Amino acid sequence: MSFDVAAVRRQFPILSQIIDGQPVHYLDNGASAQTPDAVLDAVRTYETTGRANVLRGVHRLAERATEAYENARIEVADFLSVAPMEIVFTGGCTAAINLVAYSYGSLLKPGDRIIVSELEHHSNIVPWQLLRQRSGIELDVVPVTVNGRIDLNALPRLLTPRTKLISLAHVSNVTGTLLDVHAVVTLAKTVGAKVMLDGAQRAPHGPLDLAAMGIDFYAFAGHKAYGPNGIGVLWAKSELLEAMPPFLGGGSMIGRVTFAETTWAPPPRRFEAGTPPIGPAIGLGAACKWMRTLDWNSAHAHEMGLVERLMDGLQKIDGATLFGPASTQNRYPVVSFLLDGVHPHDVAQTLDSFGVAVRAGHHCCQPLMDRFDLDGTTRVSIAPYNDNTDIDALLTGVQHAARTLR
Amino acid sequence: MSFDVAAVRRQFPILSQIIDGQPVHYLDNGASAQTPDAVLDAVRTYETTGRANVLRGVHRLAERATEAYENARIEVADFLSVAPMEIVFTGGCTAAINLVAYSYGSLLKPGDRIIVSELEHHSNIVPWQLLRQRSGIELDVVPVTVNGRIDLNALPRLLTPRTKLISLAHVSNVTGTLLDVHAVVTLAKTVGAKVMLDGAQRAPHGPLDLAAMGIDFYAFAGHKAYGPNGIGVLWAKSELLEAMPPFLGGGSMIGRVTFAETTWAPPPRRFEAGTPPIGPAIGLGAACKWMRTLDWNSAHAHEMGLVERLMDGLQKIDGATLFGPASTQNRYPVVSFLLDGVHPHDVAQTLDSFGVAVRAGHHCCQPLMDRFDLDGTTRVSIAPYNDNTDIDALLTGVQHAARTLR
Amino acid sequence: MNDQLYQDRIVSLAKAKTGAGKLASPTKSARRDNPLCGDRVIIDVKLDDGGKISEIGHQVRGCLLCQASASALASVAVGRNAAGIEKVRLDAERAIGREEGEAGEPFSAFAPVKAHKSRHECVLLPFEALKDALS
Amino acid sequence: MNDQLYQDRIVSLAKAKTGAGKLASPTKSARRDNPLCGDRVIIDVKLDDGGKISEIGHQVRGCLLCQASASALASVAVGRNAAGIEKVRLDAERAIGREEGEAGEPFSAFAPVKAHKSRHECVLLPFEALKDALS
Ligand SMILES: Cc1ncc(COP(=O)(O)O)c(C=O)c1O
Ligand SMILES: Cc1ncc(COP(=O)(O)O)c(C=O)c1O
Repeated sequence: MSFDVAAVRRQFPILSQIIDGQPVHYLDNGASAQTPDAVLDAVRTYETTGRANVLRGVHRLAERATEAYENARIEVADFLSVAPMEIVFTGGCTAAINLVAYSYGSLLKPGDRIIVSELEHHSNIVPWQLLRQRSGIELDVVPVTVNGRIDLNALPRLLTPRTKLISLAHVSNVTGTLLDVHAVVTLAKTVGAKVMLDGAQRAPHGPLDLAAMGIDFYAFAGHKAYGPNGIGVLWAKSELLEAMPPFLGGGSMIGRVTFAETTWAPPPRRFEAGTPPIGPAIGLGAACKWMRTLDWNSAHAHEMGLVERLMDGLQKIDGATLFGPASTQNRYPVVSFLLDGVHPHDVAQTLDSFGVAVRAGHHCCQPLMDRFDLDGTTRVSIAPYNDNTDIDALLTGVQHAARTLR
Repeated sequence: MSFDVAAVRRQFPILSQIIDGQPVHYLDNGASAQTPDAVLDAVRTYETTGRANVLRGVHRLAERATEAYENARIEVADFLSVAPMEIVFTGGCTAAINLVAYSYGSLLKPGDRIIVSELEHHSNIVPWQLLRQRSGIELDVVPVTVNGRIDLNALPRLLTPRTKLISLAHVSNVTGTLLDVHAVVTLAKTVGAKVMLDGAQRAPHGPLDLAAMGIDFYAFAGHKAYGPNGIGVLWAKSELLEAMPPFLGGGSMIGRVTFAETTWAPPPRRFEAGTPPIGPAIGLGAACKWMRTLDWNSAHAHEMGLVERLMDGLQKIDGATLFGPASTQNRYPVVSFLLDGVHPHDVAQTLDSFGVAVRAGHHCCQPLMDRFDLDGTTRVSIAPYNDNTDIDALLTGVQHAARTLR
Repeated sequence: MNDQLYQDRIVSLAKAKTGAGKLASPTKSARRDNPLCGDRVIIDVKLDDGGKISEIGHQVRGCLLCQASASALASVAVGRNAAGIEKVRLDAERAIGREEGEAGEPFSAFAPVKAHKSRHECVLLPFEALKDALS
Repeated sequence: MNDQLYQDRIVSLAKAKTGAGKLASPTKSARRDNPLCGDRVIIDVKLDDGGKISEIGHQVRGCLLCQASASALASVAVGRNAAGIEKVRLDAERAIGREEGEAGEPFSAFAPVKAHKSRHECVLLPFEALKDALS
């Protein structure tokens, strides 16, 4: 394994911070990842040498800004192996899913059906519930297996000719399980349903080939993929974008405005009303470019090696149990666990006192917690810059919690 | 006039840039203002010492991030003289107006009426047109006077008991004219209509006392107020926010999620679905704090002194005419002009060759351009860091255009 | 390790589980959730004719801080009315630094929570539930 | 000043206004708008039986570059059919750097536009309108 984790770590200034005498063991990447110098520099260059509004200015700063913004679109498109004109910049992953729920959703009829799963993040549940209130569509829910995987055996019987969309997490933010996209797409085709993937937890782990996956929509967040906050991406097939009405109204998304009637710009501008998040988009472009500098075969092997170390260590702690699959097959480096008799928040708080940052609670997945009758879990989410010391500090902290809080 | 413009300029790194041997004369502040070191530093501190997701984490980085994010809300609230819990962070000014159009708009009935004016930015027109399509409300339009002011004499006859909202630009982005808010609020009260102001062009020119203005909604954009891109603000009276249903669905805006039914968090969280634009919000908080370090009496006098220098200079150029009022009364430092026989884009492009950045075109105000049968205008928009050399460089450039392009 | 939060007194309060459990026939009950962290508290009270608490029971589904707080609250609640409980709440708020002044017993145990803003609600949730039950 | 864009040849082309105005009875007409900048071009053509342009008129509401381009286009359009106009368009695209190769006359005048991406559409708008009119 030729992965040079020290070289990666050096690119992330926050990781060399000492807080209260302790190094930072950042294992909360699923909530927000850290950001490398390459991203910070790209944003700073924009802010200090080319800051201006995009698209409409003819002066040099505006030309620089427009070029940087459109180059960011190309970087994101390259990262996803799709056409730049199919990339819509949004305020985040949640905003991207809502865009689909409002715009594509407005094309649906009462009685049309949308399928989600029991392990979805609230961001892939609530927008469809709001759509249901607005327009009388129906929601169907694929259950999860005891291992915390979406139970695709249960999918066929939910499919009907009225099923218009299947929207599922590409990777679970609680269990790290990877969806069998091919199986979903194959099933969706039998009824002509579109497939949307919530890629928030997959995008931070290397380039994708969306065009080859046969899906229709993909959403992810910049801040979880080493980019800035305030930026997300919706990818959709161009024929879908063409057919979709606007969502937000304002500058740049119009053709011609009169009070009697207004016409729309072609995609992606139709969906980017107002001044876009220019700096954040430039940062995300730099993040996508940065991700492509890594060898993801070895980066993924490195990440999953840490997952194994973590799972091995937890097994040796009395009262600790994994929530989700015990294997590293078809999964990404997100691991939830429980410590018998200790509330997840107390585990996380104890870990903080060891300098270890993890997340505890429902992870915006209350339906999943309800299904397993859990208050929450403690979640470890790993990025390429994590190393053995992070995992070992975590294990020490969990041992301490097990000893003192029960 | 004790305003030390050199001291202000030193805080903006981009202004000391030399491009192609020329200094930057940035007079396109109405499109996007520049950003001071204080803002760049605040964002960088977050990115390199406290970057994490907000609200739900118990580790130290998350506590730092949450505190910085909520402090930003307080800074913005102080800037506007309102309560922090009435501040909703959005992706921009356009996003803020759309939030009202979708959420407050969903409470309106077919036949209810909304009033806008002929000089509104597309961002304060198109969201209401989309609402009209969705729900059958009607739009009424207050005309503008030949001077480019909203004609409040024409407002009374548009008011009906069905008028629910009057949404107007606080300051015009084309003519710089200031709205007589008191008159609008007084008239609105006679029919019980709410008042929303689009403050995109007013907020960059000093603190406000929204509570004293008697209005109901206020929106502005971070990037025009010396903050980062990707952040905007909606302020609304708390009783209105309480009564408004959610707009976007996702994490953080919920009370409890089940597939059968989901409940909502109280405002402002109800309207901040998903991970908010944390870094941009922190930057905007720093920008609001920075703005309050200036003495705005002298800053405004400085800005308006530059407007006078500009108007005087334009008067001496053959073929140059002002679009909008010729006085500096009740206006902010935005000035549009025409150069007879030369297209505004050619004026702007010529100015660029003198190192002067301005904006030309319809300024996202096509209805206003149509009303005056204009292709567009050339617009000069001034910030406190502008100085005489900026105005003089501009005048030299306009003279050159007048001489060579006609 | 910088473990200042889970000091012995807090852990002991939680483990004591004073007042833990349902009441058979409560005069009043109330439930409070904290949607951010998922903590949930149900409080049952029996009131005498003067509105004073004669018996109290709590079911806490939440963290150790919430359990310790419910325990501490139950240990001093009997014999107090709504106003009396407000005074006790003041002690809790003093302990975590939300109010000025010295916190009375047993709430001084919560002083280490002061530095952890994100956990303040955990301490206050049982008070919120009891307030609802008494109102 | 770094004025490389508005060189004499472009300004002269615009001022020449070759073909400016409406045709009395055009065979075909088309209008094109650029919503970003507001430029608008209407092109009228008279076609002969072989589909070749026998007369052309343009109304440009737009910038100098758009006017110059319409003028230049009108100066070479007569006698060409749709394919012939495509060849001329290639010259314009070469001049602004969108295509490889040397631009023919009079389009080489537009070379200074190459560096100004935001203005490329201004040069191409008359070609778009004419294409619509011929199709
Ligand atoms: C008056 C006015 N309203 C609204 C907007 C929209 O702001 P943003 O594009 O930042 O959302 C602008 C700026 O373009 C403006 O000038
Ligand atoms: C699986 C999943 N989907 C959606 C989201 C929402 O992303 P954001 O909050 O950045 O909009 C998240 C992260 O919170 C997530 O983990």
